[in-house]
Amino acid sequence: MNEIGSVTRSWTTSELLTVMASRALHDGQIVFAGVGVPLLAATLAQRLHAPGLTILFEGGVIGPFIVPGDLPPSTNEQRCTRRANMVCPITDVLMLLQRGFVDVGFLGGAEIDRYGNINTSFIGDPDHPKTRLPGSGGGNDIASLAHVIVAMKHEKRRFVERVQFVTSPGYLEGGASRHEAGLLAGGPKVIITDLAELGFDPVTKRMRIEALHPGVSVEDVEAKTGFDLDLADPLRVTAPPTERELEMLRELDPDRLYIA
Amino acid sequence: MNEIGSVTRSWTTSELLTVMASRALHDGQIVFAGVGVPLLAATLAQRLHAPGLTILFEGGVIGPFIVPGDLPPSTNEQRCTRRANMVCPITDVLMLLQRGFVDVGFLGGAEIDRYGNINTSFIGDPDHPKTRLPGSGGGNDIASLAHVIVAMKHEKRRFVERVQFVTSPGYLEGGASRHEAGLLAGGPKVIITDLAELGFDPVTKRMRIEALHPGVSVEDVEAKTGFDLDLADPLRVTAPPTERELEMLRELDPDRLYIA
Amino acid sequence: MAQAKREGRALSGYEALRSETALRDRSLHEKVVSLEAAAALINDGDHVAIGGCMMSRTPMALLWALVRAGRRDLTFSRSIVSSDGDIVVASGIAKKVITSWFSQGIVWGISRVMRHWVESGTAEFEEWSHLAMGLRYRAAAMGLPFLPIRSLMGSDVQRRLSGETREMICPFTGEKLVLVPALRPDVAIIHVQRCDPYGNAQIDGLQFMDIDLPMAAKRVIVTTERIVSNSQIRRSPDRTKFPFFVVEAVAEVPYGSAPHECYGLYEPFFRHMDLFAKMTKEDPERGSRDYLQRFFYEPRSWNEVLQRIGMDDLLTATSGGRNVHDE
Amino acid sequence: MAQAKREGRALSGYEALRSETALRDRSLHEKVVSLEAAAALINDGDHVAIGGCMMSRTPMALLWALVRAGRRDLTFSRSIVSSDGDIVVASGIAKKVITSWFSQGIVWGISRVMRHWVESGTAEFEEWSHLAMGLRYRAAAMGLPFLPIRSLMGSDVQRRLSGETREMICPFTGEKLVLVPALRPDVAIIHVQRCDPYGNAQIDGLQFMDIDLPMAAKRVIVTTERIVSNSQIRRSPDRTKFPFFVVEAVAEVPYGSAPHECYGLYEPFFRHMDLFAKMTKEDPERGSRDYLQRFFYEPRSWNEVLQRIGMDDLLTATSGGRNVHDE
Repeated sequence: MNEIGSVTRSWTTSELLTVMASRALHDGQIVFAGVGVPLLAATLAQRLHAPGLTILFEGGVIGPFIVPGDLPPSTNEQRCTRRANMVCPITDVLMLLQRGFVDVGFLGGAEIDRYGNINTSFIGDPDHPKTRLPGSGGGNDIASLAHVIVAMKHEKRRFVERVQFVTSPGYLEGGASRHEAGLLAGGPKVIITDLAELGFDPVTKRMRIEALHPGVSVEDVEAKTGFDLDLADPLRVTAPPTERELEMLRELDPDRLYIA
Repeated sequence: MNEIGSVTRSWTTSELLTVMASRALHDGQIVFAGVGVPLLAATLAQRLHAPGLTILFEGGVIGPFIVPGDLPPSTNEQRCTRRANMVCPITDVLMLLQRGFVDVGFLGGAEIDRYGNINTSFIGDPDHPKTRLPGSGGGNDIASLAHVIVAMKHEKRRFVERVQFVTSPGYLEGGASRHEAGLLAGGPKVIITDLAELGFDPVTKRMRIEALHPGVSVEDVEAKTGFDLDLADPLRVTAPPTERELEMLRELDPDRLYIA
Repeated sequence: MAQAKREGRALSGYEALRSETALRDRSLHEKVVSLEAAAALINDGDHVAIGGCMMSRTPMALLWALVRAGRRDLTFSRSIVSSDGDIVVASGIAKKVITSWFSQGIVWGISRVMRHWVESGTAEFEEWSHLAMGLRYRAAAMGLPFLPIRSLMGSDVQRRLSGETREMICPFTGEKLVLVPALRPDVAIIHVQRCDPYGNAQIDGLQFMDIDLPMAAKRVIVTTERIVSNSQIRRSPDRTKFPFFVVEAVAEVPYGSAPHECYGLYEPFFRHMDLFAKMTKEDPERGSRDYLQRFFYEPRSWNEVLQRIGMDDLLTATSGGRNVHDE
Repeated sequence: MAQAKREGRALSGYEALRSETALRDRSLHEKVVSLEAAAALINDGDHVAIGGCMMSRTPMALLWALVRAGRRDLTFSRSIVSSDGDIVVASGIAKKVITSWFSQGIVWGISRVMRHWVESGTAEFEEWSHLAMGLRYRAAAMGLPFLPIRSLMGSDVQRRLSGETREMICPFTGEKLVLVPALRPDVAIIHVQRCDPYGNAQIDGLQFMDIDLPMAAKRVIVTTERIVSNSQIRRSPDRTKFPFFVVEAVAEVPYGSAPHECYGLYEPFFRHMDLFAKMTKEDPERGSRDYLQRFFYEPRSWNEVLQRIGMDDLLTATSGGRNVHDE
């Protein structure tokens, strides 16, 4: 159970994120997914509206299908290869990003800023960090070379004016700065939180609210965001998770490892 | 049977080339070999004095052993993989040259010049050739990146002052020119013909006679060479093929496909 | 479509590569077609990269269909070309062959067919070193404009290609490097031992450049000895050599590489290769015309080609092919 | 030897690479050694590249032997580091870890051990993107000083590495490219499913960076679940992932990757991984000291380590591992 504003909902934050993320995926897409919400979202999409969607894992796996209840612990162990179409070296699966075969990559992060830059490396001064985070992994490559979907909890300390360290580039300083830095493709597409879906202004590349989840107000979002958000016009309201989506999702993760 | 000068020998030219080439190979070496004389020479060496010698084939084969009487037609078909230790992509086996793992490559050619440059591309003007030859294959890569052994018949039209087209670089214009062109490793090592073994002056990189086969005179060699040859000092005389070498060789190629 | 294609060609650089790739249908769907329908996917003027090498895993049946379809002005590229090269120049479907070595095979001497068509200027033979060919495909497979190489330098091979390569001084070591440009075929045609209806292709034994080729090309057509189920592919996903989403069409063609070999299944049809050499030796023009008439134009199906090659040759090749790991 | 080694390090560029490679014994000969003897081949100060990735095919037994041998000032590099990274920093054998991601695993949150040793400045964690790590090894494997990459640009990851990378304008397209330098480990340590006494190594399933790694390194040490005969290797030469001549030593170590996994044989020992996380969560210093004492210093053999991990965990992991293709 999960309470936001005045509405009581019968889903958890992770379930909401997963369902909304799955809806952002389309049939026929090739999706770079990490474990947890991204993998569940991609699998949910496959089962509901995108049967021809292909999952890639960083460990070197093409077209796997997860076994409900037997979720992999990371993208680099043999559980990831269940029912896979192909297994290949890591460098080669990451090269698919550079070659342009990947539509969407999923990312999360400790911080994201107004231009969609993501920090998964340092909290505090990198030379004397308060917290050393695990780092880029394939995040920098995905963010540099593909369109990115971010699914994360909406918290003021995570939605910041400027990330302390750009691990995975979004639109950098906005405008044409990403392109000018030499990043000629990809970029953040949608940020899915427990409050809203956010996108980017096509010109300024500033983050903006595209849609609110049911019962959430613009003020609710602003209260949990560390910078001024633009508003898309029109501003949509998302449809709540359906019974079918939630049932299917819970079937995939019966132990509620990732959706609790 | 084969007659040179006044001595009658009980071996063919190809047998002589093969035996002499096999002696130029040492235990533990990694050798890039084509079919025919090179492969027979490498196999002979393995069986007689270099059991730890490794053969590479351009088709992507590491450490094969040929089956006597079942010689492969080229380095790119399944016969080449008989008893191989590893099969890999062509680009990767050629990369072993660039990485520096290969000691020696075998080359032949339509023409070779005083600096060991080899032509396997054109006789006549490349734009209007009298004869279009098959081309480089891996020859240019081998010659650029490894030490080279050439085994070929000694003929005036083949030993020329300057090849009409440098397919596979030797010492280019001699002296330091190979190094200056950016070729920092390898280079022609020994040219084995039916008359002599030829090498290169360490400084000028001009071709010189290193050893004469028994019964062959310097004049015999000069008569079949299209440019002035230097002489090594001392000038050796090679030992004739032994019964053991010839027997073993004939066992490898019982149909005399390559040693006739 | 033709219009879009021409525009696509005029484009260059990474953004063009990305938009072109993004437009490809990469969904998991069945794409089994007939051999003739596969050939129809190749257009006049295309750059067609041929998988396999020399006399091995040559997509010969598809070349047969292309010759019969009368395609024109094709550019072919391949690591090393054997009688497949002779056939595409003699049949008139090729205007250019980009490769490192072009002749029927060492044992048959220098190809008279190659010589006749190339020396007369009817077909162009653009020569690169073998590693350079490999790195050109690999650069394209990696989404890079070039790869550096340490060969080619100082040779007339590079000199003759001077417009095509670049040189740079390595900013780390100060050394000279040659840069070979990515080679991005319009279509790669690849023959494999088995492939599923989606295009997941598994190759046994020699792989040649067939891991990079399908990633380099703009489109990929697979011919396969056998179409297997996706379940069979999934039983050994580490044997899949290229993934379904790069493949546009799959045609099942048993003995689709004859008279060349297919690893583990059949060796080259040596007697037939001798016949080709013999027919084309004296008069390459008449000889190849006769050969094409008998083995390409008259047979109305690939099975009929195999019938004409004959059961004896097929069984001999099969027997040899199955012995691959017999010590 | 040590002298030659130091000189080798001072050298740079292609000629140094070539002479160093030429001096390696590349002959076909047996090179089976004990686990302890394998560890003794690694010197203080070496850059050791760890094969596998995350919790998969980690050469854990060899790391165990290295920790016990008290090696110092090692630099480790790996595609992604899990508890192996925690162990090399906590045991004090590592002064630096070069990788793209460093934590025990997503399910256990951010590694307290990594945080403690890195945040205190005791060990350095040099961060590259995952593809950059791959291309750095690949450049070295190709005998190139660098490879171009299209990521890293614009990020603080690159900025923080600015001394290490270069940028260039592509002479073909005018586009900006980042150049990542070749990463040439002194030693690569790689765990595989099977290897023959000469060092021909076959890997099933996930390959990670273990095709490039052994070609990139100056020396290679293999640990293997089983030493098989050369004849067995030759029965499927297309499954050999790196060739004998790059390998210096081979040690047979069943369950040599425990408590991480080895594809097709055993999954990660999840309960043991939970134990490690639990022990190190509150007080990473004391927790890892206790863990190392119990599972690294006290056991006198790898078998004893496995005994301490326990039969239940081993059988659970084995049961999971064998189910890999079970649908």
